[in-house]
Order: sequence, then C-alpha cells, then structure tokens
Amino acid sequence: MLCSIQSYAMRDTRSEIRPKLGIRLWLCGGWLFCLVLGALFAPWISPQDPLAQDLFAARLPPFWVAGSEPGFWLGTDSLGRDVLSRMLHGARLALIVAFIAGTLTCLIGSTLGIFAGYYQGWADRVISRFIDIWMAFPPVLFAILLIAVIGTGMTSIIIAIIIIDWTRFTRVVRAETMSQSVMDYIASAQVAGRGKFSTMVSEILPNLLPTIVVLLSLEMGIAVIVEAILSFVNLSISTDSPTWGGMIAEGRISIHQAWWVLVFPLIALFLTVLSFSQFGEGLKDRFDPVLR
Amino acid sequence: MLSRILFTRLLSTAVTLMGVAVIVFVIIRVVPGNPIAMMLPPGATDADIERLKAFYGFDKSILEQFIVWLANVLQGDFGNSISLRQPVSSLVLGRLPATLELSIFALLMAVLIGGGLALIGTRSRGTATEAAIDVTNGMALSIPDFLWGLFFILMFGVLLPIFHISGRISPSLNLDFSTNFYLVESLLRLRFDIFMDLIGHMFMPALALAIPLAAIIAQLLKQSLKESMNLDYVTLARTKGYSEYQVIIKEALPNAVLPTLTLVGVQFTFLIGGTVIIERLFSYEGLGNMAIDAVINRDLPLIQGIVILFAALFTVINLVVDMMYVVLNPKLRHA
Amino acid sequence: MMYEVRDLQLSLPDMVRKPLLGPAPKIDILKGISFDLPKKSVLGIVGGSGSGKSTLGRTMVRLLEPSAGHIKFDGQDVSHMGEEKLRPLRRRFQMIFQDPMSSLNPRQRIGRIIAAPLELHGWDNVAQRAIEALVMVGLPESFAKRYPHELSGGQRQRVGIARAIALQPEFILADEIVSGLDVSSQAQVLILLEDLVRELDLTLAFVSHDLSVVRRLCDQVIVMREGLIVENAPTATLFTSPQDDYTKELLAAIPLPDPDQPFN
Amino acid sequence: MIAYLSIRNLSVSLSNGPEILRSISLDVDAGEVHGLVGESGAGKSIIGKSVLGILPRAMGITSGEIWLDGVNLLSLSVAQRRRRIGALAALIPQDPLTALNPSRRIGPQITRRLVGILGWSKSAAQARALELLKEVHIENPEHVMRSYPHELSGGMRQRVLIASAFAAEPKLIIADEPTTALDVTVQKQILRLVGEMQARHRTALLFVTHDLGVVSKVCDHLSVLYAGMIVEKSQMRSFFAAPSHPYSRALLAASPKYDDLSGGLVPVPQAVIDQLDGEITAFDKGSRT
Repeated sequence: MLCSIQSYAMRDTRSEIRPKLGIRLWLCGGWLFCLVLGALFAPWISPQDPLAQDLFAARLPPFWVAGSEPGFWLGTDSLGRDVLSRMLHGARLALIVAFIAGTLTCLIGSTLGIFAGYYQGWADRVISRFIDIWMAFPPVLFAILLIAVIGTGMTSIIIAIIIIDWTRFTRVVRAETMSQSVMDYIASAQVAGRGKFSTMVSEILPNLLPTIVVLLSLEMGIAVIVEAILSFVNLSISTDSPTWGGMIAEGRISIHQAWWVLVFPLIALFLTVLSFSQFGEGLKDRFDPVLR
Repeated sequence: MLSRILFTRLLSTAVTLMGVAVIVFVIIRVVPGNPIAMMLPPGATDADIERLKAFYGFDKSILEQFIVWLANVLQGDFGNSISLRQPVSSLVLGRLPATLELSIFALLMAVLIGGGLALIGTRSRGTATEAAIDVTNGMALSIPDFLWGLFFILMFGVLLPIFHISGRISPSLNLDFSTNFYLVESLLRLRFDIFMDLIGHMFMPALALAIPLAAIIAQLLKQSLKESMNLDYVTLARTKGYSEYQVIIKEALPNAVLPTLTLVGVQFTFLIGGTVIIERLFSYEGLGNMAIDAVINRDLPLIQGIVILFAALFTVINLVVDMMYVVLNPKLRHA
Repeated sequence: MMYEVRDLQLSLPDMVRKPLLGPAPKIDILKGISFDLPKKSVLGIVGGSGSGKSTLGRTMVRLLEPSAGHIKFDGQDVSHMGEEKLRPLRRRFQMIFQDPMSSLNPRQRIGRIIAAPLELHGWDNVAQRAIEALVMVGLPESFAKRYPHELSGGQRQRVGIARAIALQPEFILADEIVSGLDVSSQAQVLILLEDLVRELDLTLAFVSHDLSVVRRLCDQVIVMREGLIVENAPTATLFTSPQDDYTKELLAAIPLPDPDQPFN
Repeated sequence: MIAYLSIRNLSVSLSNGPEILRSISLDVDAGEVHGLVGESGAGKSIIGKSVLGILPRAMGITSGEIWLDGVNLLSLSVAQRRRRIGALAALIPQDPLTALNPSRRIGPQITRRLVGILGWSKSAAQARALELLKEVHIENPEHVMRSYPHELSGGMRQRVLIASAFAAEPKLIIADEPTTALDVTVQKQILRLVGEMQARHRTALLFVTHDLGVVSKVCDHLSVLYAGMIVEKSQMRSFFAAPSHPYSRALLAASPKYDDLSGGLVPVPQAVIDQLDGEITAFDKGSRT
C-alpha cells in the first residue's frame, strides 16, 4: 500500500526546475477548504438523507444523463441512496481520521525520531530494531489485522493508523536529525553553553519543521486512503454508515450498471489525496526561509 | 569483511523475524471475538467448546501456546486453517506463486518505465521534456496503488475493455500444470495462449502496483544521474572524446545505480505489501486476497502463516539488497 | 596563564575496524600534547591534514573530552568537567568555526544567531548587543534581519566572529577560519581579527594549515604532526631559524609570490 | 604562425543574461605554461572549460574563436569537436578525491580510453599505463594499477590523474587548480611533477590557480582576471618585478608572505575595485554599441 508515499526522503531532492508558483498551494488548499466546509455542514446541505433507501429510485444516473431525477444530483446507488449526500457525510469520517490520526502519528513518530537521532545510544538501538520489525509487515494487512482484533469504529481506525505508520515519521526524522547533529551550529550552541535538550528543541527542531510539515500533510492523505481501504474491505465502521471506501466497494460490484457510484467517490478520493500530498510541499516552498 | 557483514545481517534478520512472530502472536491472542465461538455449529454444548479449545490448544497459557507454536513453525508446521480445514503451509505455498509472479512482473514494469524515464530526463536535462517528466512523476508519486487500480478498472474494464479486471486466468482455459507458477510454466511448455491470457489478467493490477514505484525510480535515478554528471570524473570522461550517451551509460550510471538499488529493495517490499489490496480489488487469487478472507473469517493459524511468510519474504529481499550493495561497492568490499 | 595543557591525549573508537562483538579499536588522535598559552597572547596551531590540530582546538573548548592529561583554563581544570559545571565558564571561551555555512543555523536570522547565546547567559538588551557586535565586525545593522544563505562567504565568517565576541569572552579559538575564502577577503578577515584582539584584550588560538597566514597574527606557533607537537616557538624564531625538520619542510614548501624563491 | 592554443575575443554568458567572460584573448604555444589568476568568480576556470567543451549547461559561448592546432573548435560540429579535444587536449582536475571513478580500478581508468577511443591494443595500453605511472614517480605501479581510488592517498591520486592526462600524448593540458585540495608539502611535489612532465612532453599548459605563489613557480606567462575580463597579461618575471595594473598590485599585496612581516595581507583597496568596475562598465558599453 501507499508505496508511492513511503519514500519521503527523496522528495527533498526534487529537481530544481519545479514550478515555484503558489498556484499549487491555492488549488490544493482550495479543494481541502471546500471539503472541510462540505463535511462540517453535511447535515444541512445534503439534498437527501444519506441513509434513506428507496428501491424505486435505485441506480438513478447523475443529473446530466437522461433518466435522472431532480434532487439526486449525482445519482443513486443500488439501494436508492443519494450519492452526493453519502459523499458529503463520508467526507466527515475521512477528514476526522485524516486530522486526528495524521497529527497523532506525526507527534509520536517525530518525537521518537528526534530522540533516537539526537541522543543515539540504546534508545536509538531499541527504536531502530522496532522499525526493522515494522518494515517486515505488509502495512495493509497489518492494518486490517489490527482492526479485526480491536474491533471496528473510528477510534480503532485512528489507533490502527498510528500503529502502522509511526515508523514513517521516525525513520525520516531520525535520519534528518542525525545529519543536522553533525553540523557545526550544534557544536556552536554547545560552545555557547546550551544544554543538550535545549539544543535539540531550539536549534534542531526548527530545521526539521519543514520536513515534518510535508510529512504530516502526506500522512493525512495516507490516513484518508487507509480509511478508504478499510471501508472497502468492510472493516471500518458500521456497515451502513456512508464512507467513501464503502461506496467504492459497492460501486466496484455494480460498475457495469451504475458507474457513477464508483466514479464520484473515486474522484473525491483522488483530489483529496493529491491535495494533501501537494499541500505540504506547497507550504514548504512558500514559507521555508532557506528555499524562499 | 563480506562474510562478517553477511553474518551480522543474518543475525539481525533472525532477530527481526523473531520480533515479527512475537508481535503477530500477541496481537492475535488478544483478539476479543473468540474464534471458537464463530466456528461452533448451533446448539453446541460447553463440553463441545472445551473440546475445541483443547484441540486448538487455546486452553493453555499464552507463553505455552507460543512455545508450542514456535516449535511447530520451526519444523515447517503452521497448523491447520480453521475456515478451510487444510494445512496452512500447503495453502500458503499454493498461493505464493501467484503473488510472486504478480509482484515480479510489476517490479520489471517499474524498472523499465522508471529507468527509461530517468535516462530520457537526464539526456534532455534543462528542457521542457525534463519538466514534463518531473510533473508527471510528482503526480504519479502522490497517488497510491489502490487508486491507480480503481482508475484502471474504470478505464480499461468499463470504458475501453481491453484487459481483464478480475481473476488470474480465464476459467474456460484447461489447465493441467504441475506447479502454481502459471506464467513461468506456460512459457516453458510453450503454451502462449495461456501465457497471453495470464498477462491479460495480470497487466492492470501489475501496472497499478508499478506506477508509484516507477515514479520513485525515475525521480531518484534521474537525480543521482544528474549529480553524477557533475562529478569530476564524469567531467573528465567528457573531455576524452566519449559521446554524451556513452558518458551517461558507462560513467554516470554505475555510480547512480547504487543509491537507487537500495531504495528499490525497500520499495519492492512495499510493492508486495500493496498486492494485498490490489489482489482484492482485481479478485486475483493470490496470498493477499486469501489473507483478507482469513482476517474476515478470524482464521488465526492462516493469518499467522501468511504474515510470517510476508515478513520472511521482506527480510530476505532486504538482505539480498544489502548484500548486492556490498558486492557492488568496492569501498566496502575491500575495506 | 589562560591555558595550561599537560600531556593531553585523545583517542576515538574506529568504527570501521570494529569487530562483531566487543569494543572497537581506538585510534590515537592526540598523543600527549603539552603547552602553555599566556593571557593576551595569540597562538598559532599549524599542521597538515590529519595532524590533530582541529581536534586539539575542539578539546580546548571542551567540545571533546580528553582521554588522558589535563587542560587548565585560567587555573581551573576543565578536562573532565561536566556540562553543568562548565556552563558559566563557557561564556569565557568561545570558538569561530571553519565552515560558516555549517556553523550558522540555516533557519535562524543573523540577529537571532548572535543574540541566542546572550539570552542563554541571562543578559539583557540582547537585540541591541547583537547589533553592536555586528557593527564591530563591520557589517551593517540591517544584516540582523537576514538569513545566513543570503550572505557571502566573507560576510558569514564575520557573523561567526560577531557571535563569538558578543559574549565578551577572554579566549577565542579560530579554527581554519580563512581557508575557504579568497585572498582579499582572507586579508580583510585576518585584519579584523587582529584589530579585535588588540581592542578587546583577547587571547586567541588560531588553527591553520597555512603557515604564511599565521605569521602576521601570532606571537607563538605550535607545529603539529600526527598528534604530536614537533615544534613550539615564538613566531619570529620559528620562521627565521626553524629547529625541526618537518617545520623546515613545511616552510620550504610554501610557494611565495616570488620567482627567485628556491623551490626545488 | 598561429599559437597552438589561441583564444580570440571569447565571450561567455549565462543563459539568462549575465556575462561570465568578456572578450578574452590569449595564446599558449607548445612548451609554454600560461597561468590564469583571479579570485573566485573571476571566470578563470570557465576559460578552460570553454576550451574543453565542458561548460555548465546554464552557460553558453556567445562569441569568439578557439583555435586548437590550427582549427577553430567553434566551427566544428559537437561530435567532431569532442573527438578533436579528446585526441589533442587533456584536463588535470582540481579535486583528486572525486576525479577518479570510485567503483573502478586505477588500471582500466587509464587504459580504457586508449583502447576504446584511440584503438590501441590492450597490451600496448597496459604497457603504456605502467610506463606512465613510473614516469610520475609511483613506486610500485603494478600494485597501483590493481588498486581502487579510495586505497590511495590524495597525492597518489593526483599523480595517477597526471599520468592519465599525459597518456595519449596530448599537446595541450589544462590544469584546473590541481593542488588546491592538497597539503603544502604534497603541493610542492605535485607542482614539481607537473613542471617536469610539461617540459619533457613539450605540451602547452594552461594553469588555472588563485595562488600567485604557485604561478611564480610554474608559469612562463600569466593573465590576471577580474569579473571575466583580463586586466593584465604579462611575462611572469616582469609581472612579479613590476605589475602594471593596480588590481594586480593589490592582489600581490594581499597574498600572505611569511618571509616579510611588514608585507602581505593587505586587502584590495576600495579605489581599485571602483576603478575595475568602471572599466567593466566602459567595456560593456563599448561592446553594446
């Protein structure tokens, strides 16, 4: 899973001719902002009840296709539930998981990484050993297994994401910390009389922040995907609650009869993951003093 | 030196695998939904439950269970699957070839696409071609294999149905193969009809797995090729009458391949991890698909077997890559 | 005496030759160094690459802990002093680093870089003092708002000097501070340092691979080779009548801008 | 009679405009050593790179001629130029640590080009490499041929690079700060070696350096550069006896001299820099009209 996003370390070295325009930041930020609004106000702006079934209105096509009905803008699924309303409600779970799981994973993983990289010694050896073990697990299977064990529900999804993904932060932050630790400005802080912990916080951390912000934003996208995958294999939350992954699973089955059930959640997922992954990079390009 | 590194790495691999075994065992034994309860026929008595528990060894302490299980595993006995009622080892080994063929096919695709893009990008550095490659790479990197799979199902399953999007082989084909390495065996037996059918099924899931890795290879290899092109010894070669193409291939590439190789090793394990969901998506009868069924059915022995097999595969791949790195790097070889 | 160094030894573990089990073998970097550095004098520490001259410097400001021997700073033995006890002393001995790109935190503004150590030692008016330090090294006040990568090599090295003198130390270690600079900025930085030493009554140790740079600045020169001092002499004596063969070899190898210098 | 290497009115600029070299002209004949001196950014290395056709991608030659052995290199196609340079010229690079391919043994790095490009037999190339290594005073050449670069010291590597540069009997050598990365004692040996090899093979040598001391040891002529312009071109002895341009005098004054406590370490005066900037402005105006 997500092998694409696993390789953070090299993103820094991206070619120097990348577009410096802020447009990327605006596009990604814009989509995420709309999504947050949609999720927040889902109960008020949804045209239909996302759970209401109507077998007489099953598999209605989206509004521009002949045979559609007003009020069901993006069509209905095989049980007659409105696709748009379900997507808006699905966005709530996706975003809550993204923000909470992303942030917690980032905090836990980065903390372990900076301690391991800066203090080294036995703490580093233990943490590195755990990373080695974690790297030997197939992450999707690991996540599915965890959910099966600790039960479905939003908290479980968040816990599962933290457990499978802390190593992503730890690995990158540890390596980056180690390369910063040998710089002379660390020696200089020591010459000035700064303590070890204080040096870590006030000298090293600011130099890690751009990397951490990019990773955090990536992780939020990954959390959205993990949630979708878990819903896809019917292991996220109660089965009739609207989730993007659940809609995709259903759309996959009825793909030849009602393509729109798959296409719209898929587009939403695509844009969200892409936006999250580019948003952090955009922030870094815009605000990192060394690049600016 | 080489043997010392090999020994250290083997030792560390063993420790890692042991860690995996412990963690899998612990996770599974704290499962709250009692697996026995799920297997019972209606109207079973308490005595039946106790008998089943004793049969599967669930009545002993966790530590005891672990030692018994580990001793069996070391003899190649992973127990019997609860849901399929067959030995785990034969079930797992029966599915492994399908997953291996898919993963290696995807890896080859990724190396060809990514390597090709990197070479083109390096030759045309500083031009619009390079910029286009960079932008495409960035997009391809951001989208995980799961979404690529769904995208291909829509594009090539519904809009332009030119590839199969379900299964490993057409059911109408009469198979009398002696191994489960269908792709390899069909080639050896010169059954090109079967070979093409297998490729037709494999192409979409493999491409979904390959695209993110191809983008990573293209990006990293291009980056290190460009850095290598600025190295003094490459510059020196350029003054000696070689053509640009010769300089890239013969001087810059061997140097640039080394960092890429390490990365491809790790990324290959991620790719194999990705087969779990991709196989599910394309109903491909491999290990991953079986693993998800096993989790849904709470088939503990089978889950353990599959996870341990994946972990063993990953650590072996990492070990091989490490060794290749040492062999290809004269500084380590002759230190 | 500012510094009294006695039989100083330092060895580091050699991770390349570390056996599978057990400790790594040690490489001896400093093999018994003794010298005195009087207050308000300028000491040159010279040697080729691998001579241990930078290690000696870093041990003097206690970035490294010696394996044996003693370092006395202003009468106090600092050789194995813990970081807590060292802290008040640290203000009194400062260091200027070789590579200013690495020694200036890339994500802090210049003003912050100079002010942070002052804040740490509980001084007031740190922003104002930082600007005064900038002016003293000949940089405009506006540089306080800049980031290190926006400066030239010579300017960055001046920031390094400003950071060191802002704490009003008694001793400064300058580690190869002009080796990355062009001849004309080299001359500017050296003259600046010379003036500061005189104005602020500093004691200075100047580590360099280049004997010719040392001559103008230093009162006393130590020539090092493979972790040992081969010659320790007042500058004038060292240049006019070197005693050790290695010193003679070093002197003879410096190409002077003079076609008549015997060189072969 | 045209000099072996003759650069005429060579101008180089960045693709986005700024000038790197401003109409440089200089001649180097066989058996002659010409020094290029200047501070970083003066463009001294760029001249060598222009001749060898290895300019960074962002730079391009805007005008001028580079005559090598009677042929204007800039009138040739890229492939022809590359072959001609490969046959007639060679580079001794600055940093011996990075100028050898770390993953290949020394022997093949010297012989490969002789076999692959110049069509020598393998044994002839092998013999030639051994002979060259002896010529640069390497004690046991057979062993060095079988070594990897990281097994040799910096000075040894620079010797190997010098041997490799002379392998195909080039008539022009460009040495780009060949001793900057070395200790002074090693620098002395390498400078002596370069001079010796140059004299024996009667090559034209373009010697790029920032160190006037080094120039006084190896060069017959020198050009002082500032901001891509030659401010003074002179015979070596007359230069050190009496530099004519104020900038040259300032550079000489800034160079450290350990034998004369009163001299050395004088920064370039602002008046000189102003005068130079004036000359550059005047030049740019002149070239535009």
